Amino acid sequence: MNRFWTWLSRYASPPVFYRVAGLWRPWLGWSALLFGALSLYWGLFHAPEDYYQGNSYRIIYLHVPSAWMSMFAYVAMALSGAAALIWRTKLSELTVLTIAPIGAGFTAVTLLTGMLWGRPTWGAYWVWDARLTSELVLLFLYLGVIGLASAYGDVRRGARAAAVLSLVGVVNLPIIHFSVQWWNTLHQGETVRLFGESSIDASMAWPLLGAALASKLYFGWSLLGRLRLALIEQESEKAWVHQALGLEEQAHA
Amino acid sequence: MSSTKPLLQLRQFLSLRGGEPVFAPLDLDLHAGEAIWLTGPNGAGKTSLLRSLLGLAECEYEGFEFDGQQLPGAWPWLRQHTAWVGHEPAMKAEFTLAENLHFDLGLRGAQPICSVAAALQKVGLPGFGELRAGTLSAGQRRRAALARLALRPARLWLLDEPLANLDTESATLLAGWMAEFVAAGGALMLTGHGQLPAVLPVRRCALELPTWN
Amino acid sequence: MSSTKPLLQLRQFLSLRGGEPVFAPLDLDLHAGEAIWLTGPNGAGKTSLLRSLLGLAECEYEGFEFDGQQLPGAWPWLRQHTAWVGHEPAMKAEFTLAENLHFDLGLRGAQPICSVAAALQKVGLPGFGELRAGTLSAGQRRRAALARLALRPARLWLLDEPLANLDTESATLLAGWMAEFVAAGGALMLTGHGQLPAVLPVRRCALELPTWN
Amino acid sequence: MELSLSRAFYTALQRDLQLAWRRRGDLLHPFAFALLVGTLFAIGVGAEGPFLATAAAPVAFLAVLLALFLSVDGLFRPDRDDGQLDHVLISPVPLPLHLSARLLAYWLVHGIGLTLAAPLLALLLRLQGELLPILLLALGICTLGMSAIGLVGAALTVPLRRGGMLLALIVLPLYVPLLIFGCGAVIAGTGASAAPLLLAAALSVFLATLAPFAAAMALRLGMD
Amino acid sequence: MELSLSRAFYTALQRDLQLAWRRRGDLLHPFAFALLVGTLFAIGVGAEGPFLATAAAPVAFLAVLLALFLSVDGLFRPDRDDGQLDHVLISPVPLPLHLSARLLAYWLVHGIGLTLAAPLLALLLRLQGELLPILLLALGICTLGMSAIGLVGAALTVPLRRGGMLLALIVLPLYVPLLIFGCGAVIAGTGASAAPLLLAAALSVFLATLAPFAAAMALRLGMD
Ligand code: HEM
Ligand SMILES: Nc1ncnc2c1ncn2[C@@H]1O[C@H](COP(=O)(O)OP(=O)(O)OP(=O)(O)O)[C@@H](O)[C@H]1O
Ligand SMILES: Nc1ncnc2c1ncn2[C@@H]1O[C@H](COP(=O)(O)OP(=O)(O)OP(=O)(O)O)[C@@H](O)[C@H]1O
Ligand SMILES: [Mg+2]
Ligand SMILES: [Mg+2]
Repeated sequence: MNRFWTWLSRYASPPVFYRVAGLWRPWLGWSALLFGALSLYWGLFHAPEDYYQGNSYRIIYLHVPSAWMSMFAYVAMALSGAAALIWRTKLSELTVLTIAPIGAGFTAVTLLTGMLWGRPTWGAYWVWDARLTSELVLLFLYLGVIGLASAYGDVRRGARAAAVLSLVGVVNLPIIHFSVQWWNTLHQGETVRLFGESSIDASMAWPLLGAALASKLYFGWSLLGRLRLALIEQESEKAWVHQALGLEEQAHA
Repeated sequence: MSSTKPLLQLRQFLSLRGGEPVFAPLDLDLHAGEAIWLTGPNGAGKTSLLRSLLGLAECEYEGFEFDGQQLPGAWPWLRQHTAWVGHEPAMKAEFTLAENLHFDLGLRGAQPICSVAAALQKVGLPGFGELRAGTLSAGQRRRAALARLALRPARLWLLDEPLANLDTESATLLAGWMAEFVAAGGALMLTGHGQLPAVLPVRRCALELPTWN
Repeated sequence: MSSTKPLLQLRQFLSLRGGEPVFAPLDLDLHAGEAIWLTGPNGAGKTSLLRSLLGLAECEYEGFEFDGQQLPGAWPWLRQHTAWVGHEPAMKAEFTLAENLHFDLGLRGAQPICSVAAALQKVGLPGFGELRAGTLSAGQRRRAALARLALRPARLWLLDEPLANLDTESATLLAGWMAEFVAAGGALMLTGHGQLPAVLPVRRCALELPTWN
Repeated sequence: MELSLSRAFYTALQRDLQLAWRRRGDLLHPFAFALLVGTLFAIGVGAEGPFLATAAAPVAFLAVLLALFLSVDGLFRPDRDDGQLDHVLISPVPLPLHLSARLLAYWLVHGIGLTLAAPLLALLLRLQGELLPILLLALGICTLGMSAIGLVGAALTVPLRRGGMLLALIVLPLYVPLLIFGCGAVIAGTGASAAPLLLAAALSVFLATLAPFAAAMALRLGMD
Repeated sequence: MELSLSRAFYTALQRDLQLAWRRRGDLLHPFAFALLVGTLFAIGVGAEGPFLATAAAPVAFLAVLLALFLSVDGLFRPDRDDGQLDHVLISPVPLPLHLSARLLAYWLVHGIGLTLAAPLLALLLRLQGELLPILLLALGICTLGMSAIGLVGAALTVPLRRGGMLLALIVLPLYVPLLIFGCGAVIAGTGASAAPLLLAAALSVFLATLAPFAAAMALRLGMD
């Protein structure tokens, strides 16, 4: 346990993190691109047509991964929020701040693709169904976190305020997830399961899982990139930043 | 000065405002039975210093001890034994002075050590207890805020410009009271400009600008 | 004093707070080129007097003339030629000092008679123009509020404790500026406690308690 | 010392617009509030389609109206708290002139700003597409009148320490005629006569003309 | 010098209740606001009977919720402006304890106070009579949770100069689960299962337990 903590605190130190994140990022980026391209190609051109929905269902390969990510990102944000409040490391504070816009982006994509999908299947862009509504509320939660953080003049205090808010907002997640079970709604019930029987055909499921993996990788890529930028901005007066930037310039030259 | 351990000991103490230090690192010892008068031009950081001693503003330090205990761990201890009066009166305009003082104490979970009437007497507002705080003049309001010092025991008083807005007579009255407190073994740190009434002997401590400025 | 007509003439003047007079009826003549220092203990009604001269608080009087014209009819005339700085700084924390001063003047439909930089220089805040008003210390804020006096011509300055919270150096600086204004034929009425810097010669006027009190 | 009324007017306008711009982040919030009220209503009522459609226009109107109401208290209170209101009161500029600049700025920032939330609200509440232009027009017009009412209400309550809620009592009932005409116009739809809209416009302009004078009187009353 | 926690708790409670009593005139205003929102809605939608009846419970809920929201900003801002919050922050009493007294007082005054507006709202909106008890119960329960959310939201925004509207963005979305459960219970009616009400109660109690701690953290953050 002790070794774990020393390991963790080493990686949480800005210079080390900056360097390590710089090493990881290209791998995440390229594999996200690879998985994304493969599964989208498979999903859009090779997977069979849906019996009920025809081809419009293919938007699932965008919709479902981003829907999952919208919630995953929130959990990640709340966790780093908890870390920020407990250990007060600069890195976890900045993580809260950087996840929020990414998560908001995924949420917006979910809403948009869902609306585009809803038009042909339900006959309307928007219905007041529990899952849709709670996803909209999730967007508002993200916006609240972003707004609160930016309203504080000071980055670190803003981040900690955002951390408190993101923790309180966690109560909404179960409601989003279970809404389809608690209320009989228009929206699809649980279709994809990692364990047990899925009610989706394997030829449709594989590309979906691939896209989901790609979205996670993209998340990591984007997060690390933003974090590196934020760290540099925050620590611009520290020696390691000048060193790191100098080294990078040398490498490019 | 005295050879006993100081009540408050600062080494290379800095207050930060918006992340920037406002004065040059400060070394300071305050013993029981001693009064320090913080001076310095406007913006020197007197208010900031008092607030950061209480943990109400950011600070950095190499050493910061209260009553022999290290900060930040000793903040609860420091806060319990310190009474602070800042710029704002911290009174509700709707409540009478008596109610305000009563609640102020109760919110700290403490029992008064003298009656509210006696406390108001001390600051030269006898019989003002039933007046609403909102109808006082600038100087009366400040004196009412200082009355809370009488109601509970404290070992350190931190007072931000306690004599500003006061008429000469009440300034002398209050300075005399502070001198009594110090003589009885209390430690006092106050700020202000101009001159203090002679009844209150103090050691001056001038804040200086940070060096890189 | 002088045999010319006074700029401001009060006869049996009373300020009311909550319907009650706060001081004994006042007779007062203020000539151009003269400074009056209103004194009196806390709650004597100095702030109330200044506010009621401007029509911001209730008053009663037998005679009240400004520049030879009768009040209340002459209030617009009085307000146009009077500059007042009260307890509050009347500045928006979000705006810089320069913006605050600019708007303050523009809202009166007036043109500045000197640059904002020069005005800030006068109050000892050179180069503070681009700072947000919200980040100033108590004394800096008060000085910034006084800077508006430099920007437009006025025949009468009404200043409520202008030197409270100021450090000694700026108090002297500002008192000198006021003395210049008076020497150039301005009329000045200010309040305060303690002592004024010697550079500013004043006539004292003490407010007394109403008789029935 | 000359006194330029146009300068006073434009400075007041510029000051408020610049303040709004400086706090532009805050402008999103009434917007968000209106959207949230619409959303909360839809959530509460549930998913029944036809029902929402009937209620769409009134709910959108109501959401905008409440959001507008929330910003009314900010008209004079900050100025009073920092002492700037006193300086305005003793300025040689006629108070109604100053107040009409304030009203204009307020309407531009809050009234028009909130009107722009309407398309989103319409989408969320599934307003029929062809009604949207009428809704926008009606909101643009009615917010002017509501701003004028808000100006007077804020002036009346600013001397009170906690006037916020009393404001509701004063202002909201006065919104009612505008609400009736505005909603009426939208519900009546495209084909119907323009009478309700014209009435709302006439009322708004009337209110906007009188409000600065009434508010000036109210503010002078509050001096003490 | 002994430190009595119970004394600190009761003083905080007493202070808020006494302040509310001293300002009892103000308590009418959220009440009036809720009624006005109900009325405006009824006016906007028009008098069609059956339609109003379906919307009655959600609209009543929404009116109470908005009225409650309006008083949230008053939780800490006055204390901050007059410097009293600083004194609370440096008091030896554990902050969460103090805040739970404040929460309790707030709920008693505003939550329960507004719940009492419900019968009138029900009358205005023509709610079926047998649903009224459920509405009252649901409101009483949900306002506790909403007060808790408000406590945290107010604590987060009090250091900001103009937090009022940001507050909407923070607080209203968090109200949603309570709104859903509460409205759900009333719409489901008398015969239905008590599940939504129980869920609402569980959520409210959970929030009320945690909120003082979260709010304490938030307030400590704001110190500067
Ligand atoms: C704006 C409209 C929509 C929104 C906001 C939305 C939101 C969501 C969310 C949040 C999830 C993830 C739920 C979870 O894993 O707990 C999801 C999953 C899903 N959505 Fe949507 N959706 C929308 C429209 C649609 C439409 C129109 C369809 C197709 C008819 C659809 C089909 C699906 C499917 C199949 C899943 C995966 C279900 C699962 O495995 O749980 N969605 N959606
Ligand atoms: N909220 C704030 N944000 C940023 N800077 C601030 C803030 N408050 C004060 N400052 C800055 O900190 C410095 C010290 O201010 P402080 O109030 O401590 O001075 P002071 O010595 O008390 O002055 P005074 O004699 O005028 O009361 C000032 O230069 C001021 O500009
Ligand atoms: N808003 C008010 N309502 C009722 N009475 C008030 C109000 N403001 C002030 N008073 C009363 O009027 C009297 C005069 O107050 P004023 O502020 O004019 O005194 P002052 O001479 O300026 O005192 P200081 O030296 O303390 O500034 C005081 O006794 C005060 O109690
Ligand atoms: Mg100070
Ligand atoms: Mg005074």
